[in-house]
Amino acid sequence: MLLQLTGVAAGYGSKIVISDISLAIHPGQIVALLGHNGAGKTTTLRGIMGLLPLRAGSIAFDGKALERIGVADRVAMGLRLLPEGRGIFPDLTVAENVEVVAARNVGPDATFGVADVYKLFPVLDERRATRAGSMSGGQQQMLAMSLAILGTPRCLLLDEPSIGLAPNLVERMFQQVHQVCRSHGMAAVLVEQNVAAALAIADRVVIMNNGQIVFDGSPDEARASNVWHYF
Amino acid sequence: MVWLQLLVNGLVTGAALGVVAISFALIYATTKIFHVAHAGVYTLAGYLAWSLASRGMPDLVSLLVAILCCTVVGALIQHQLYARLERRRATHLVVLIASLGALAVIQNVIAATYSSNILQFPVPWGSRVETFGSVRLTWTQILTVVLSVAAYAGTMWFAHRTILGKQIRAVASNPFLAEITRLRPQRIYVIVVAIGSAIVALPGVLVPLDLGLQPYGGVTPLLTATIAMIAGGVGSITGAFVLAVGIAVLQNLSLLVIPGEWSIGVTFFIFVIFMLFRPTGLFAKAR
Amino acid sequence: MAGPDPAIPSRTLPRDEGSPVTAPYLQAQGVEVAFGGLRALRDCSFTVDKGKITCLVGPNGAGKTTIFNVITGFLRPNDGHVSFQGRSLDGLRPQAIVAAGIARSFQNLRLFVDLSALDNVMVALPSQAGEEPVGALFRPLHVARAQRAQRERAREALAHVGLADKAGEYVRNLSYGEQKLLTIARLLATGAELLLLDEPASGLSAGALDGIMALLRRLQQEGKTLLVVEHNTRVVQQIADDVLFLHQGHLMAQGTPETIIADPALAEIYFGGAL
Amino acid sequence: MDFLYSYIILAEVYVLLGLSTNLLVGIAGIFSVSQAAVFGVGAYLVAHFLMTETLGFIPALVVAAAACIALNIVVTLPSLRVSGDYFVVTSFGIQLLATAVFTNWTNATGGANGLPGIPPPDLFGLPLESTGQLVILCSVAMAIGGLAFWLLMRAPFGRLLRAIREDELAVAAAGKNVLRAKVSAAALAGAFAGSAGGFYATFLSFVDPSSFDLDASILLLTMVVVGGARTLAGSILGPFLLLALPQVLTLVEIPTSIAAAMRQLIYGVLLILFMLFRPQGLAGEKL
Amino acid sequence: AETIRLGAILPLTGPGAVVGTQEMRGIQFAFDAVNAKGGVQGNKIDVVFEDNQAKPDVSVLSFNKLVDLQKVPMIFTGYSGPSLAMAPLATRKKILLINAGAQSDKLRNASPYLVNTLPSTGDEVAVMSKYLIQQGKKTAAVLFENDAAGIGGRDDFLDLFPKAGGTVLAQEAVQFGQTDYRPALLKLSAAKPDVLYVVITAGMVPLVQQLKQMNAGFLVAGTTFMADPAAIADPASNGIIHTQVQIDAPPDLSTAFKAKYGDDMDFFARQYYNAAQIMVTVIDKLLTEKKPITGENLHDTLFAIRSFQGLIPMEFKSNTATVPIGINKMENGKDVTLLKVTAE
Ligand SMILES: Nc1ncnc2c1ncn2[C@@H]1O[C@H](COP(=O)(O)OP(=O)(O)OP(=O)(O)O)[C@@H](O)[C@H]1O
Ligand SMILES: Nc1ncnc2c1ncn2[C@@H]1O[C@H](COP(=O)(O)OP(=O)(O)OP(=O)(O)O)[C@@H](O)[C@H]1O
Ligand SMILES: [Mg+2]
Ligand SMILES: [Mg+2]
Repeated sequence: MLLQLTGVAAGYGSKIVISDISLAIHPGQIVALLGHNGAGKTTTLRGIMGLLPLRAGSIAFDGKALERIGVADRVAMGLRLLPEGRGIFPDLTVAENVEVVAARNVGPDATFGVADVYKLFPVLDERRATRAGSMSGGQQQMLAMSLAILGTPRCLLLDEPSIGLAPNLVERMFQQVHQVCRSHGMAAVLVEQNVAAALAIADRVVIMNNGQIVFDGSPDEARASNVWHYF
Repeated sequence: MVWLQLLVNGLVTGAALGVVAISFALIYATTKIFHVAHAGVYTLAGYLAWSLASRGMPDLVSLLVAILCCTVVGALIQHQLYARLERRRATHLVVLIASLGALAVIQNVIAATYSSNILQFPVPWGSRVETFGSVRLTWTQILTVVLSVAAYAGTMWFAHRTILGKQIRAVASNPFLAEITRLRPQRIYVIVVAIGSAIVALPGVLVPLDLGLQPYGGVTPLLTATIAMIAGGVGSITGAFVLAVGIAVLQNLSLLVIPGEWSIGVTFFIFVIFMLFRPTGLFAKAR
Repeated sequence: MAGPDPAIPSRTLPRDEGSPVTAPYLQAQGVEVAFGGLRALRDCSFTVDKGKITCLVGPNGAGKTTIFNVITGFLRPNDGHVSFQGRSLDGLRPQAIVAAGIARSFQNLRLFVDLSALDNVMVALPSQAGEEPVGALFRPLHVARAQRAQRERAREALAHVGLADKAGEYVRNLSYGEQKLLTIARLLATGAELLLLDEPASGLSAGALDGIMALLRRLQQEGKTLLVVEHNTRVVQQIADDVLFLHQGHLMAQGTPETIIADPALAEIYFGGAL
Repeated sequence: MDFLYSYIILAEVYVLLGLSTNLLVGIAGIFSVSQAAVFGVGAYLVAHFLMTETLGFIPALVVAAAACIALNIVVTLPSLRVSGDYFVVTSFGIQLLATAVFTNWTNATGGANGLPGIPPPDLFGLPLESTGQLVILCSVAMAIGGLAFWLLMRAPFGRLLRAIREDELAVAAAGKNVLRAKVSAAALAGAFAGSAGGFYATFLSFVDPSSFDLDASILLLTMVVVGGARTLAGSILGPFLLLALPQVLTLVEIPTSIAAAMRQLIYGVLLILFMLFRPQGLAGEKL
Repeated sequence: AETIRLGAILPLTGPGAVVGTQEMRGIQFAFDAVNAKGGVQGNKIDVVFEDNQAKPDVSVLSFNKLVDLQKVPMIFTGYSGPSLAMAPLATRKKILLINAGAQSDKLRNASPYLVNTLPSTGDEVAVMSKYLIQQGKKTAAVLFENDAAGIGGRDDFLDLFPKAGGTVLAQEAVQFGQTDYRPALLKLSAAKPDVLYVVITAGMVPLVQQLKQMNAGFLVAGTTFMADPAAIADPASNGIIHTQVQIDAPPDLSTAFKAKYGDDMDFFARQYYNAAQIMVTVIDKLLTEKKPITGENLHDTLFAIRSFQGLIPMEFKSNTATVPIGINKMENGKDVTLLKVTAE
């Protein structure tokens, strides 16, 4: 068991947004975390990363309880988040973006290194010297994805990675995630609204509604089920 | 040939001011904090060096110890004050006011310890004069230029060539992402304020060596440096340095055409006009 | 059913209320935009017909957002012209363009995160009493009364996008999808007749998406014209009357969704191989 | 009694200034450090009219306010091109230029010596000599100012300014005239500051440049932030608190030779603690 | 016996604090001595100090506070702006103001209740102008501080030096507290004057050092402010002359002062010490006459006594004391008095 959430509740101020979230993720597994807008998906990922205090329950990573572990140390243990919307350093060039993140997160024997980024997204190679913030929305999202996957974390939390990407890239990117998971045993939690694309690579589907898990099963079970009215 | 001496004097003053500006620029661009307490650190450097020098310490040792102490004080301000404020989600305006409070504390600790009198360094070699053609410079002035330019070059190299420098700029650009990619923004902030404080200790000692120490004397240089930083384009070290030199030269040369009582007002008014034509500063990168 | 030939110059046509057919509703002609050495738009010409939903598609970095920026006055093109209902928009400031009847949303949202959702919408309502200090100071009762009516209108706009129950919430406390919906509500509040939406559907869950598509349809029926940037092919197929295909700053094709999708060359660019 | 009255009058004058600063800096986000300059122009103008007996108090106040509206619009115009931090440069320049004018235009301002002997205010020919009468006058002025501020903030105008503070481009995209709104805010701030100047001059019966320098601008910012930026109550509480603080501090027993520096030091510490434990200010919006 | 409470409103923080602190010590030192000996006829004297940061509005607040809450009959002030701001209040409330530091000419007639224990700048300038012309220095340039004291001195010099027969070739201002005089000095020396007249209140050491660096060929002359002990001690100050408002402290007094505060008893400390002594004399007389200690009585009694033998003999023919003014020259670390004049 790589990541285990047990009865987690979290929220903002006095408001509890997610509650009783229990979830177990094995190494190499891709879990699609789906749900309507405002269901609490982002909140769940924030809780896992330690960006939000838990109100109840516990999270364990690799068998270690995460309660007293700060964000940076969770990242060091192998958790990584692709955040919603602001996943790049806009004032640095593309190359500097990659370099800075690689310096702290790519070990000597890590697999997905600087060169792989430019292989995955050739357009970034062309734009190495461009200020990242001046690229188009989609190009920025490619860079954000690259930063998140640099150094192959053990568990990658992806918050709507396909936003702003043209269809060809969505597919390429998902395949890449899939491939890295398969070859390196990276686990991924994939929050997506592009349900079809997510189901295509997911091993498991978890569906949230109003802050609670209402479905947990295989993609096929999900397709056959009646949970879709929640969206 | 008055203009030549004025120009050279402007360059000397400007070089020292430029170092204040780059140190402030480094801090401001990264932390977004209007760190006015920096003026206190600047002043503190001079007084510390003075204390040691007047107790017979070698001049170089006094300078180095002053730099070291300022580094610590800077780090403490960030770690004990600004970081706490950030955790309480204070706005920039609030942090500015807290920084004003910190400035008041430092200045008045100095005033209470050393009195408000202008103090002079017991450094006889400093006022020795060298003549270059019609230009006359003291040793202190020469030293100021040399060390300031070195500090500028060093900072440039640090920010753009070292990985720590790039990490600092990354944190400045997106602190949230920095947090989740293990760049540890809070640690970087402490480092940055510490480095900035170390840098500012240099002019903090050199300028009083020439012009004397006053407990409330750090504010004017800091304000001028701040203006230089902004006019140069926030985030640009070269911009901050060049504009600081520009202000000082302009202030010196302006005396040739306008009376001194108007020179400060007019100099900065020229900057107002300048800002209207370059609204994002001289060296700012296109957004 | 291709659009009118963009080569026909019509910019010089005077605005003629009697025969609106003569001037294209929105027309871009030979628009050029360069960022340093990068040519983001090259000789880009197209028209948008009144009352239609036109989708602007193309790979990432094709220049779609740049076109929006040019039309709405956020960016001066290096060359070329844009006209709306026969009237040139060249050199107009953004607020003047909104006044002329064109409003836009932003790909990166640009909401006022420290205001409530309701206030975000209310800011965009046109010509309100008390927007000037004189009115605010000297006719307070009138302003208060007008505000009540405006608040209703804003709530309506929020209800349209399904955010009625989030009216009082600070925007920074909304989820991404909720914020996206709010940008649409704010856009509606401007009352403009030509709406430019930059990726309205991305990040929306299926239910919200259906709601938005229905909303766009209804807006069309109410007589609005829409120009939509969208990567979601399903959305494009369902709502677009007309599709503009942009690639590397070139307008590659204009046509119905079917013809565009059927074009193998375009499909290769959009769905297929490398960039 | 006079002490209490003069404290109240002074605080009320600063409340008007606080409202002005709050509107410009807190609400509209135009970071101006030249508010004191506008305040000074109002004060000198009213002083001029009363001393030359060209106008009565109320007409003089109106003319001064009108002049300050015009002035503040001109002063703030750069902020329409220059946004955010960059405006600090222009307003700083303007503040310095104003100080130079106040100090050096001796014929009009009395120069550095100031203008003594300004007559007390009058209401339609009736002079208000006693401090008690002045308190009433200033309280009425403050009440009018507060009411105006409140009306503005609850109207769409207030919302527009808040939105402008967050994202000017998005406001323009919503079809609003950013320029006009900013100019209006500047005009209102000018009216508040200018009339505050009139009350100040007639109450003190003396004006000199030191009341209108950069320090005064910064004190205003501090008052607004300590009171609670962006709120009406904050602009009222801040001045009353910060003017009382030094008076209270004199009650603390400290050996005289360092007493003053110690008091300033305590002031600094209090400022820091206050910001740490109540970053939103006395009456601020919850953060 | 009771405690007699007096007030003092001085700049104790901010840039003016250098002077203000010395002034405060002068007062404190004088009254401490009196109180140690049992006070004036058994009555202790207590002084309440207020910090006005040299600002007029704060001064008015402090004035009202001292008068209303502490009921003080007299207040020591310094700095012309604050004194001028308080003058009308003093007239109205009949509170005696004693200024022993500021020299602006405007203070002479600001209020009948404002008494100056030192001559105004104009007096010093008149003495120096005459002396310079006698020495054959006919052309001058002026370096002045851009504040009340400096501008006042400049105006006096522009008026009086030509009257004495000289010509002013150039003038240049520096900001208060700013010690980089080089640009101004360069510009002034380009005018090639016989003498440079300096009206600056602080930062003398940098000034003399920068003058030396320029290696200028003119004579340097100044006011009482020139006599900064550190500047006198600096070899670079050799040959500088200045007027000196006479006020001497006996050696044992200076020693005791230094022992207590660690600083020399400078000009301002002596002035306020002296002013405090004057008050003691006046209060003593009032107590003897069994009159209440009010501002009005203090004022009347001061003029009734008229002549005081404090640190220097002093006579009040008007609100401003008549005191001898010396012309001093700095030589080898000493300040030597060349002659003494009494200005009219
Ligand atoms: N301010 C800018 N400075 C420099 N280059 C820019 C700027 N804005 C856009 N570009 C470049 O122009 C090109 C077109 O950008 P644009 O944002 O219009 O693309 P887009 O079609 O909207 O793409 P996406 O679907 O990814 O949002 C891109 O290559 C981008 O990097
Ligand atoms: N900072 C915050 N403060 C208060 N409430 C918040 C905050 N962030 C999110 N919420 C609320 O919590 C709920 C869940 O938000 P969350 O961002 O987790 O949703 P989500 O599932 O990621 O939705 P989306 O698909 O729209 O991104 C929403 O109703 C949202 O309004
Ligand atoms: Mg989300
Ligand atoms: Mg785009």
